[in-house]
Amino acid sequence: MNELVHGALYGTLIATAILSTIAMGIWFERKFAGRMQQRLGPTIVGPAGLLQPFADIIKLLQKEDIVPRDADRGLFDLAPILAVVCSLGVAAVIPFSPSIIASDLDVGVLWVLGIGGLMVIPTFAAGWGSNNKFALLGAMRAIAQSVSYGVPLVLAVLVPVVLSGSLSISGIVAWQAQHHWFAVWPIVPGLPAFVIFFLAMLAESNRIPFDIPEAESELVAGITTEYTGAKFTLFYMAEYVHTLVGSALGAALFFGGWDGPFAPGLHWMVLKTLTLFVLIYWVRWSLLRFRADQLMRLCWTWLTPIGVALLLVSAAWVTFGGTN
Amino acid sequence: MQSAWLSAFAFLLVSTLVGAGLLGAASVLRVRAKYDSPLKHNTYECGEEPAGMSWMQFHARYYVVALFFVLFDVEAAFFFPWATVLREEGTSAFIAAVTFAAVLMLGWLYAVRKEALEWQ
Amino acid sequence: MEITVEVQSATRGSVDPHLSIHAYEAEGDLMLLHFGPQHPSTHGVFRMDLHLDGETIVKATPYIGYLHRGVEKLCEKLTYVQQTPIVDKNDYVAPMTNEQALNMAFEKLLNIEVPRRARYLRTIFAELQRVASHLVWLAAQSIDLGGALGGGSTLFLHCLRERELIMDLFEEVSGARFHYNTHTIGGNRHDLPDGWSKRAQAAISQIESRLSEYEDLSLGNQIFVDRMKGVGVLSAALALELGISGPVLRGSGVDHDLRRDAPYHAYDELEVQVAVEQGGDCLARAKVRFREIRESLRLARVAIDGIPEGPICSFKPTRQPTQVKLTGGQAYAALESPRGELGTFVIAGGDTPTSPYRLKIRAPSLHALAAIPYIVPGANVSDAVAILGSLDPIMGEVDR
Amino acid sequence: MGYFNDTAKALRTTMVNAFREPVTQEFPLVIRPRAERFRASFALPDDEHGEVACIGCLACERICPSRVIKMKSGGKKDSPVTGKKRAYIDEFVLDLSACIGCELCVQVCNSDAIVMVRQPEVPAFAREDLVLDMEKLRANAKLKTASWGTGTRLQEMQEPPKAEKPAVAKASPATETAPAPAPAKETV
Repeated sequence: MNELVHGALYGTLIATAILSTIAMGIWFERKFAGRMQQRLGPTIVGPAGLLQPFADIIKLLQKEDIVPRDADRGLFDLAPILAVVCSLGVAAVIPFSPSIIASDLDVGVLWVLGIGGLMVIPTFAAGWGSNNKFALLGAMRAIAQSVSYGVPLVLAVLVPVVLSGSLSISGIVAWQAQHHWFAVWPIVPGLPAFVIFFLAMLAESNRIPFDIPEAESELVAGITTEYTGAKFTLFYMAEYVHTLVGSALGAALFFGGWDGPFAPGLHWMVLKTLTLFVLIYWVRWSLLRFRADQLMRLCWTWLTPIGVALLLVSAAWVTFGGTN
Repeated sequence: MQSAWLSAFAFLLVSTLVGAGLLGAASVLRVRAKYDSPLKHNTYECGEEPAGMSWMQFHARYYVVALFFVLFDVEAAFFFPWATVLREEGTSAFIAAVTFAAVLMLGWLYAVRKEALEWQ
Repeated sequence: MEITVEVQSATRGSVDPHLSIHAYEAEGDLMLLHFGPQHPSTHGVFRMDLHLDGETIVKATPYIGYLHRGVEKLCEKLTYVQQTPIVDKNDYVAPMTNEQALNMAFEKLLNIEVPRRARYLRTIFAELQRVASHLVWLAAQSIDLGGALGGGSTLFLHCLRERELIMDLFEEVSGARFHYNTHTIGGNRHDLPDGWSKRAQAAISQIESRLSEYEDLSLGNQIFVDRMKGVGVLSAALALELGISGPVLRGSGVDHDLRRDAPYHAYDELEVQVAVEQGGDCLARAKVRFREIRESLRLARVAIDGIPEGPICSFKPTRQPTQVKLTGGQAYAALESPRGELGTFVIAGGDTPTSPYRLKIRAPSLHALAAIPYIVPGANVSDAVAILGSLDPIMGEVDR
Repeated sequence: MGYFNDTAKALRTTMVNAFREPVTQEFPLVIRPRAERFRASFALPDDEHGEVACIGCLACERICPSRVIKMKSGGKKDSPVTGKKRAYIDEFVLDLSACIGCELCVQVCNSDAIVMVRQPEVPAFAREDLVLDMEKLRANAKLKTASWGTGTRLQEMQEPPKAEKPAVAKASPATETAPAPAPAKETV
């Protein structure tokens, strides 16, 4: 019972933190993208447009809720909530500092992959439930994409698991802290594994250059074509949560999480997470997107075999020489 | 460790509440149209009348991808228990993993040669 | 110039693109998708009905007419001097060339010689307009490939930023940014303001310096190349058969450019390097346009340096609508607009001597769109967007 | 790997741009300098005697391609200022919502009585708000900066040199250019 309270309390804390980070993240993204495009970005709402995300959310919540006549009402309504649960739920096992963790599961990595993988379901529910052809095409693409990129994601995540010999994310971080990750962390399996993880994470959270499921120039808005108001907000939010939690996961698995000198753990974790988060948006506003077949080819003919090879290299590292 | 699962599920509950709370807030805040037009509830298809429903038999290629996913992901799942015991088991576990991966990649090679992984 | 290409029947492979859809066999159900008119990347209001097998297009049928405004009919009602501002709106990305094409036809009809200074001004405007138009093409193409919420929009806004420079130059001359109405029968209405040439050279230098940035984000980027290469292959024979001209034709390897082959304005005094690329795919068309931007900037620069002194118009300034009265005669004049051969065919006479009996505008975009049923099938939805972007249609010009 | 190299190049380009001064401005707060010839809305300026310069010759109404100008001549009267006889205008209505800004009305005006101004009209909530009557047009002349272009200037700039005749060839007998009579004479 105590654990239930602990989970709920920390869950509320972490969820609030994530959501407010996202609100500021949206502001930052718009400002950053604006500067990259030599625009000003938001300036009107609040000082330097800081209150823009809140204005956006209030606007979105006020919008009329329109459900298409031909839609499958159940799926259509359920999908947005599921999307938020699946993207936010991943954060349950991520340690933000040695003590701030909602649930220190011993199979944290599996939880992450499992809950993250469930994201396919709301996506398809939205696409199929809308009974819209653009949504259906988007959902089909999304499934093909997240299902395919699930494989390199698993393989990339396995590298730190093999190196540290632990399935718990806090265990992995603790192992990195013990072994001075920035000095000892083997470059050969570690860095390429991070690259694969980063690409797969971009694909899983539908970010450019892998955002073909909701390619707005082709599929109008992909799965969210028929969604308005609050339900659209949830999808929108889920996407950002997915990106932020993915960044946090990357920071924890590959960059030592809360480990770092001179400052408390939480600061390091936040710094690393936000760096990855900014990198994602920097990439997003710089690149064009792939086509579905190129995406699949990249995944199956490059990332998957490289992932397997990296796994074996890290296993060899553990078995024959390296650290223990 | 039972307890950690409880916390994790509590976290899921909180996440659900976030979603439901937002929808609830919207149901209070949102504008209700005075007049409803049947056109508003039409399925969007670029401003044209939609040509038929979108619930149809889809191209088989997607099922191939799904099959591959099941294949690779399930086999990758075997790596997880192996990863935790690798340190204790040592060389024998490594050789087992290499063999396993070799078999896996043989299947991958077959798929590549068959061009089953080509999207078009 | 001699074009010796064997004209084949307009079919793709052995399949006639105009076949009934029941003639196709698909693995799953065929999905009929209305792609447009209200779609983010149909470049205005254009509609393609796509029959999809999975995501592969088996048949594409273009529909036009959503932006029809009856410009040609309107021109029959208006007098000769009133028509220039009306045609501005046809090709709304390159209004200058519309005016020029119309007035060239009228000048031919009236047999008026344009003064040398005006011909140079027209050349400069046409070339700057070509740069502006190609920048809009690149902007739209990158949005098509990269989305409005991503790198595509970055390149989009960068392109529009440089287009602003050109529009500022036009604004200084004509006072308008879009409805220039700066050409008239027999020459130009507006002379250059003081110091314009210097500012224009500065703007050209600035655009030239930014071109490498565009290349970093587009042609120099592997993703862009991958998306464009081998997509929407248009053979030279089919392009000629469909009457396609401009960068789309040159991308298919046909060396044809009216600026060099039938010089007008001051092009006989300038040497035009025509950009031709083999391949006929979207990438070749993109390369052609990129080279044309550089070439146009060079031409504009040379022309600005060589502007002669003299009058800018050889015809009385417009004083009243009935200034030109014609009872007969006909003329066709064409120029190389950013999209290809933009021609105006005018028959004078009819009931009223002050307005043409019939005026027909040959819009290059219309012909480019005719290629869609042939080159889109076989591609997937993403490619369809890329192909449409690379044809660079302007619906205002297509529907008129 | 081409992809990584090109991605690095793209990232560099966007970052370079992020540190440039933004080119956009907050429009209603900051207004960019407009060219001298910039034309947006209309005004009916006064002549040197402080009366409205328009003499109601209908030239602008006739030339307008989209027929947005409606006017009513007031006939000849003695001017209260100079005492000389001149033509007046009773009503002048310009529907800006249909105007295409072609500047032909300015060009044909021999008395420089209609000019364009460089400040655009404020967006309106109703179409009627965009209809400019005499009052608004005269107020515009006082409140807003006039564009460089006036009838005289535009015609002068475009006028072919006096020495040589307009090159209307004899080859096309169907061609004839009507002489342009002074509109004032024509209408009064």
